[in-house]
Amino acid sequence: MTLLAAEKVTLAYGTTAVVHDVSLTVDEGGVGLIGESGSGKTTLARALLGLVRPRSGVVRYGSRDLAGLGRTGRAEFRRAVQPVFQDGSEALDPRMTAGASITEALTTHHRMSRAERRDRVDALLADVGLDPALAARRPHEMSGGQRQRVAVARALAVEPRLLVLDEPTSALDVTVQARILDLLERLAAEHGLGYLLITHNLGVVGRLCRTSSVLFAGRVVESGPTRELLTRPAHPYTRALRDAVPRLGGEPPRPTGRTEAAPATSGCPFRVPCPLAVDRCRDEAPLAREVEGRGVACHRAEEVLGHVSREDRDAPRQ
Amino acid sequence: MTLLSVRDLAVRIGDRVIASVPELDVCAGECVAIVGESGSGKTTTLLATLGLTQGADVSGRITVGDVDVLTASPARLREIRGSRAALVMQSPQAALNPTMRLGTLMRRALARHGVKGADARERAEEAVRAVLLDPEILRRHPHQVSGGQAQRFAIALALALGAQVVLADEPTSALDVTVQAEVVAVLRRLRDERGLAVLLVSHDLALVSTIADRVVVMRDGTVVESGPAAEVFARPRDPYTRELIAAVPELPEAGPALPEVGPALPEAGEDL
Amino acid sequence: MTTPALPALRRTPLRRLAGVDRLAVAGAVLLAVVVLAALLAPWIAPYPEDGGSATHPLEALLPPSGAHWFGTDQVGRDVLSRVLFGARTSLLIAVAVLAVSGVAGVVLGVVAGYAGGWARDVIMRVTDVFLAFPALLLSLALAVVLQPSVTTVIVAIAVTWWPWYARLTASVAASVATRGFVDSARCLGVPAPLIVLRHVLPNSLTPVLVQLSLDGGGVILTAAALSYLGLGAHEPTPEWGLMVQQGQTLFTTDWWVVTFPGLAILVTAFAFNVLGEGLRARLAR
Amino acid sequence: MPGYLIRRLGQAVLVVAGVIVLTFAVMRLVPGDPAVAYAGPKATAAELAEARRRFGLDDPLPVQLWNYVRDLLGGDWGTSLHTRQPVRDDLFQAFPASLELVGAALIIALVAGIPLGIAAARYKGRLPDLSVRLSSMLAVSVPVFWLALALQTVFASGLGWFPVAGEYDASLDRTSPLHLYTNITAVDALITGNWPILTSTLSHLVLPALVIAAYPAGVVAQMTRAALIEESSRDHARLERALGFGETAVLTRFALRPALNPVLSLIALVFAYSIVNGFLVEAVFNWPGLGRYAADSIRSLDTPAIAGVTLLVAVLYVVANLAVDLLQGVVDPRVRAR
Repeated sequence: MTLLAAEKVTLAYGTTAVVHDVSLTVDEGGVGLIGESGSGKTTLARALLGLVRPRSGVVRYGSRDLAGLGRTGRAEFRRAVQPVFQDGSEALDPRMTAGASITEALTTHHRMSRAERRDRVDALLADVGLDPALAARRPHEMSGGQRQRVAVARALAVEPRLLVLDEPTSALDVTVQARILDLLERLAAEHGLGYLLITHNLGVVGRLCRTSSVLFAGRVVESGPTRELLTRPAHPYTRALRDAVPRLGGEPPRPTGRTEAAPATSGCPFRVPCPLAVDRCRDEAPLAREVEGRGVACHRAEEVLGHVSREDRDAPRQ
Repeated sequence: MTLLSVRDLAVRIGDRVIASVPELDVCAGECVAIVGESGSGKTTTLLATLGLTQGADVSGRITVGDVDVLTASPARLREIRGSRAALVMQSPQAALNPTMRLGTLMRRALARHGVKGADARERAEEAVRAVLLDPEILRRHPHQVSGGQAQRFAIALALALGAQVVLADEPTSALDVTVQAEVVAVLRRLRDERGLAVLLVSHDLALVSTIADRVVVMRDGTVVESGPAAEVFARPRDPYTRELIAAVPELPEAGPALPEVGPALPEAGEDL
Repeated sequence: MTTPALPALRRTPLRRLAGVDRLAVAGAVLLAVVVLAALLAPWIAPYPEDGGSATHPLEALLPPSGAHWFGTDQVGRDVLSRVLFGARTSLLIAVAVLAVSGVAGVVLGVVAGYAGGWARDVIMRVTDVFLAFPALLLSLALAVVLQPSVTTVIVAIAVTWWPWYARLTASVAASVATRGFVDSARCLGVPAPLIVLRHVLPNSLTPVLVQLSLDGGGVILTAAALSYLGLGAHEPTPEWGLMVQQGQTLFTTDWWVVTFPGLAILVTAFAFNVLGEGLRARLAR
Repeated sequence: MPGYLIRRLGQAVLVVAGVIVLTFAVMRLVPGDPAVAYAGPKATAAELAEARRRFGLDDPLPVQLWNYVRDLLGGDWGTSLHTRQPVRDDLFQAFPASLELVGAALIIALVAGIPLGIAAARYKGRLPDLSVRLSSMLAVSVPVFWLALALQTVFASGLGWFPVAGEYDASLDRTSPLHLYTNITAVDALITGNWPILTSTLSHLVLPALVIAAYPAGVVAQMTRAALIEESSRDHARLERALGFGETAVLTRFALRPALNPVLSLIALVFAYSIVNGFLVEAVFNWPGLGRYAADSIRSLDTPAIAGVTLLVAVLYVVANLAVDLLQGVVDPRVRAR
C-alpha cells in the first residue's frame, strides 16, 4: 500500500526550477533516493514532508492530496510521516535537553501526565540504545552518534508509519555510521516502519533499500530494484556513479574528465558528461520508459544494460 | 629520497596530547595516508608539519627537505611554506579568498616566493594545465568555480610554487563521488610523473586503498598501526583497524565485462 | 622547545580567555556601582535636599572642598548630590528605553524574520522609514508636542531606537527559521506561534541582548543630548545633560559644575559598553 | 547587479515617501495654528481666514499632503518663519557646511579607526589590542557636547592653538574672497587655490571634526578588529599562511578586503548618528551648518524649516545607504553576484 507518493512534482525556488516532473512512491519497505549535491534530493524530501508546496504536480499521503488535507487529515499526516535530518545538532534545538525535545514530540498530539511522559521518554531512549540519563543533556553535550539517536527517538515518539531519512549518517564517522544503520534496520523491522532513505552513498542504499530511484539535476533518471540498479545499471549516470565509488583494494576509479559540466538545459541533462551521448540526446529529452523491469530515461539504455563494458566506454576518450 | 620526516611528534593543548606520532616518513613519488575518525589527531599531525598548529605545544622533530620545522626561525618557516610543502584543504571554495580572482592569488603567492612577471605567468598557466584546468579559470572568483575545479586549482598552486610535498587534508570528502575521481587521479598522476610526495589525511578507507603506498592508522591521538597499504588492508593486525575496514559499506560488484559495442561515439554537447 | 607561536601567548599581560571574562566582569562591576549610587542616592548624598528644588544662593559656585567634594552650582546646590540623583534619571531613561524599544523591536523582528514574504517586506520598510528619520529631530518634534520632560525623552528615544532591534532580530530569526529543528517542529505539527515562542525566539535573543547592553551608553548620551538642547528634563530635575547645559558657560571659570556631570555620563556609558563588549566576546566564542 | 540595484532604488524611494508622510504627520502635531504662524500673531480673523485659504489649510488632510509632496518635488519647501527665506535656499546655504564638518569627521574616523582595528587584530590579546579596545570604548562613551566644550575651553580659548568658533576668519572675505562652486568652503578654496581661506577653514575644522569623529572612530576600530579576527580564522586565511604569508600580510592583504563588508554596512549607520552629533557640535563651535539652522528653527517653532531639515537628513541617510551598497559591491564580488 503506497504510504507517500510524488506525482509529476515540480519544485522551484523563485524562478529557478530545482526538481522537474518527479514521480516517486514510498511503501512499507525501504525506498532509496540516490543523488549528489545539487540534484534536488533534499528539496524533494521537504516537499514530501509538506514543508514546501510543489509548483506543479501532487504529493499524495495514502490516496489524498497533501495540499487538500483538512485539519484532522493534516494532524494524521504529521503523526504518520517524520523526518530524520543529516546532522543531529541541526535537528535538535540547541537550547533544549534531549528529554525536552522528545517530550515536545510526545505532547504535541496528546496530553500526558508528567510521570507517563517520563516513562515514555526513558522507553524511547532505551529503544534507540541510549542510557535514559542522557535525557538531561543538551545537544552540544553529546556525541554525533548520540544526537542522531535522540533525533530518531524524537521521530518515533509520535509512532509514525514512515520515516524520511535525509542523509541520516553522512555527518558521522564510519564506525558510528554502521551502528546507526543497524539501529534503523532493527527499528524498521520492529515497528513495521516504511522509510525513504535519501543519500549520495550507494553502499548505504544497497544495504537498506529494496527499490531506489536515481536523481540527476532534479530528474529521476532511473528507478528499480536496488540490487539490479547497482549491479546492472541501465542509465549512464547511474553507471558513472557506481564506477566512481572506490572499492577497498579495488581498481582506482577512472576519471571521466567532464563530470563537472553544468546540467544541459536542452535535451538530456546528462548529455555533456555522458560517454554515450549522440545527436538525439541533444535534440530530444529522453522520457522515462520500461527497460527490463527498470524505469529509465535514456535513449540508449539497452546498450548501457547490455553492451557497454568499462574498457570500451573509455576507448573513444584517449 | 625522504622529503618529509617526523620523529617522536607530540602536540599538546594544555596537558592533553592531541596527536603523537613516533615515526613517519614520506619519500618522493610516494603517497602516505593517515586514516582515522574525527578526533584521531590526523589533521593536527598534518598541520604540525608546516608549523600551523597555532597556540599548541609541539615537541619532537619534523624535517621538510633540509629544514627542521620546530627550530626554524619564523622567517625561514614562511619561506618553505608553499615552496617546499603545500597545503590542500578539505572545503575547496572556503580555502580560497572570496574577494580575489584565482589568478591574483596565484600571482601573489608566486611573488611571495620571488617569482614575478613573465616567469610567474608561465608557471601559473603550466601548473593550471597540469591539473586539467583551462587557464581562463584564473580570471574567475572562487564562487564562480565548482568544488572539483577549486580543489584542482589548490593543487596547481602547489605545483606553481614548486612544492615537492603536498599535504592533503581530506581533499575529496566535501566533493561528490563522481568529482572525487578527478581530484584523486590528478594527485596520483603528479605522484607518478613528477615524483611528488603526498601526505593524505582521510577517513575514507576505500579511497585511501586506491592511492596510498603506506598507511598510518590513528585513534584518539595515537598511531595504532602502520605499514604498506596492501598489507594493512589485507591483514590488519590491530582490532580497531579491523573495525574500520568492516565498517566500509559493502558495494555490489560491477557487472560482468560485456562484448564490444558499435563505432566510436561522436563527441556531443559543448565542453566545459 | 616550542613553536614560535606559543611564547607570544605566555607573554600576554592579560590572558586572552580571561581578558574577555575580565572585561565583562569589569563592566558589570562598574555598572553595579552606578546603579547602587542611584538607588542609595537619598542616603549617601551629602545634601539630599539639593537633589530636589532646594537652593542656597549664598553658597553658589564653591570649588570642590571637604564640604562639597564636587563643589556647588550656580544656585549653591551640592554638585555631588545632584550627580547621584541624576544617576537615577539617566538609568531610569536607559532601562525604560531599552525595555520598550527592545520588546517592540524583538516582537516585530521575530514576526518579520519567521513569517517572511510580504509581512517581512512591510515591517522592514516601516523599520527603514523610522531608521531614516533622524532620531534627534523626531525627538525634538515629540518633545515640542509633549512638553519637555523625562517621559518625553523616553518616548522620543524609544520611538527612534526600536527599528535597530527589529532589523537585528529579523535577520537572526530568518536564519534560525531555516534551521533543521524548526523544520522538525513543523513536521511534528507544532502550530506556528508555538514554534516562534518555543524555538525561534529563544535562539534569536542572544545577539539582541548583547546589542541592548552595548546601546545602554548610547541611550544615556542621547537623553543627555536632548536635555542639553532643552528638550528633556527641566529645572529642578537633576539630569546630567541638563547640568552640563546649564554650566556650559562656566567651563573656564567654575570647571567643576560642567565636568562632574559630564564625567558621570562618560563613566555610565563606558560601563554599559564594557559590559556589552565582554558579553559579545563571550557569546560570540 | 542591475536587478538588485533596481530593487534597492525602489525600496529607497519607498522609504523617502514614508519619511515625507511621517514628517507631514509630525509637523501637523506641532501645537499652534499654522495660519497664525503665517499671518502673524496680531492678525485679524479675516487675515487668518485669508492665510488659511491661501495656504490651503482648510483642505482635507490627504489633499494637503498631496500639495505638500507636489511642492516638495517642485522645489518649493516652504518659507522659513525665522529667516523669511525659502527653506530650500536656507538648506542650500547651511547643508554644505554640515557636510564639510561631518565629512571631515568621517574621514578622520576611517583613517584612524581602520589601522587601529588592524593593529588590535594583529596583536590580539596583547597590549595594543587591549589599549585600542579600551580607548575605542571610551570614544563611543564620551558625551559629544561635553567633549566639545572641553576641547574648546582647553585648546581654543585656553591654549589658543585653534580658533574658538566659526568656519573661517571672516576678515578673509575682504582680503581673498572665495569663489563658490560646491558651496563647501574647504573644497571651493582647494579648487580655486585660495590658500588663506583653506588654511583658515582647516584650522577651524580641527576641533569640531575631532569631536564628531570620536564616536565613529571608536565604532570603526571595534568593528574592523572584530571582522578581521573573524575573517582571519576562516579556512582561506589558513591556506594563505600555508602559502608563506606572515600574520600581518594575511590580515592586511587578504583578510581586510572581505572584512570591510561589515565595516561598510556600519558606516551608513554611523553617518546618520554623526549628523545628529554634528547639530550639537555646531551649536558649541558656532559652525554655520544645518545644526545651527535646526536649533534656531526649533526655538522659533519654524515648522517648514524643521520639516525641511528632517527630510534632507532622511534623504541623506537613504543616499548613504545606497552608496554603501554600491561600495560593498565593488569591494566584494560575492555581493556583486547577488
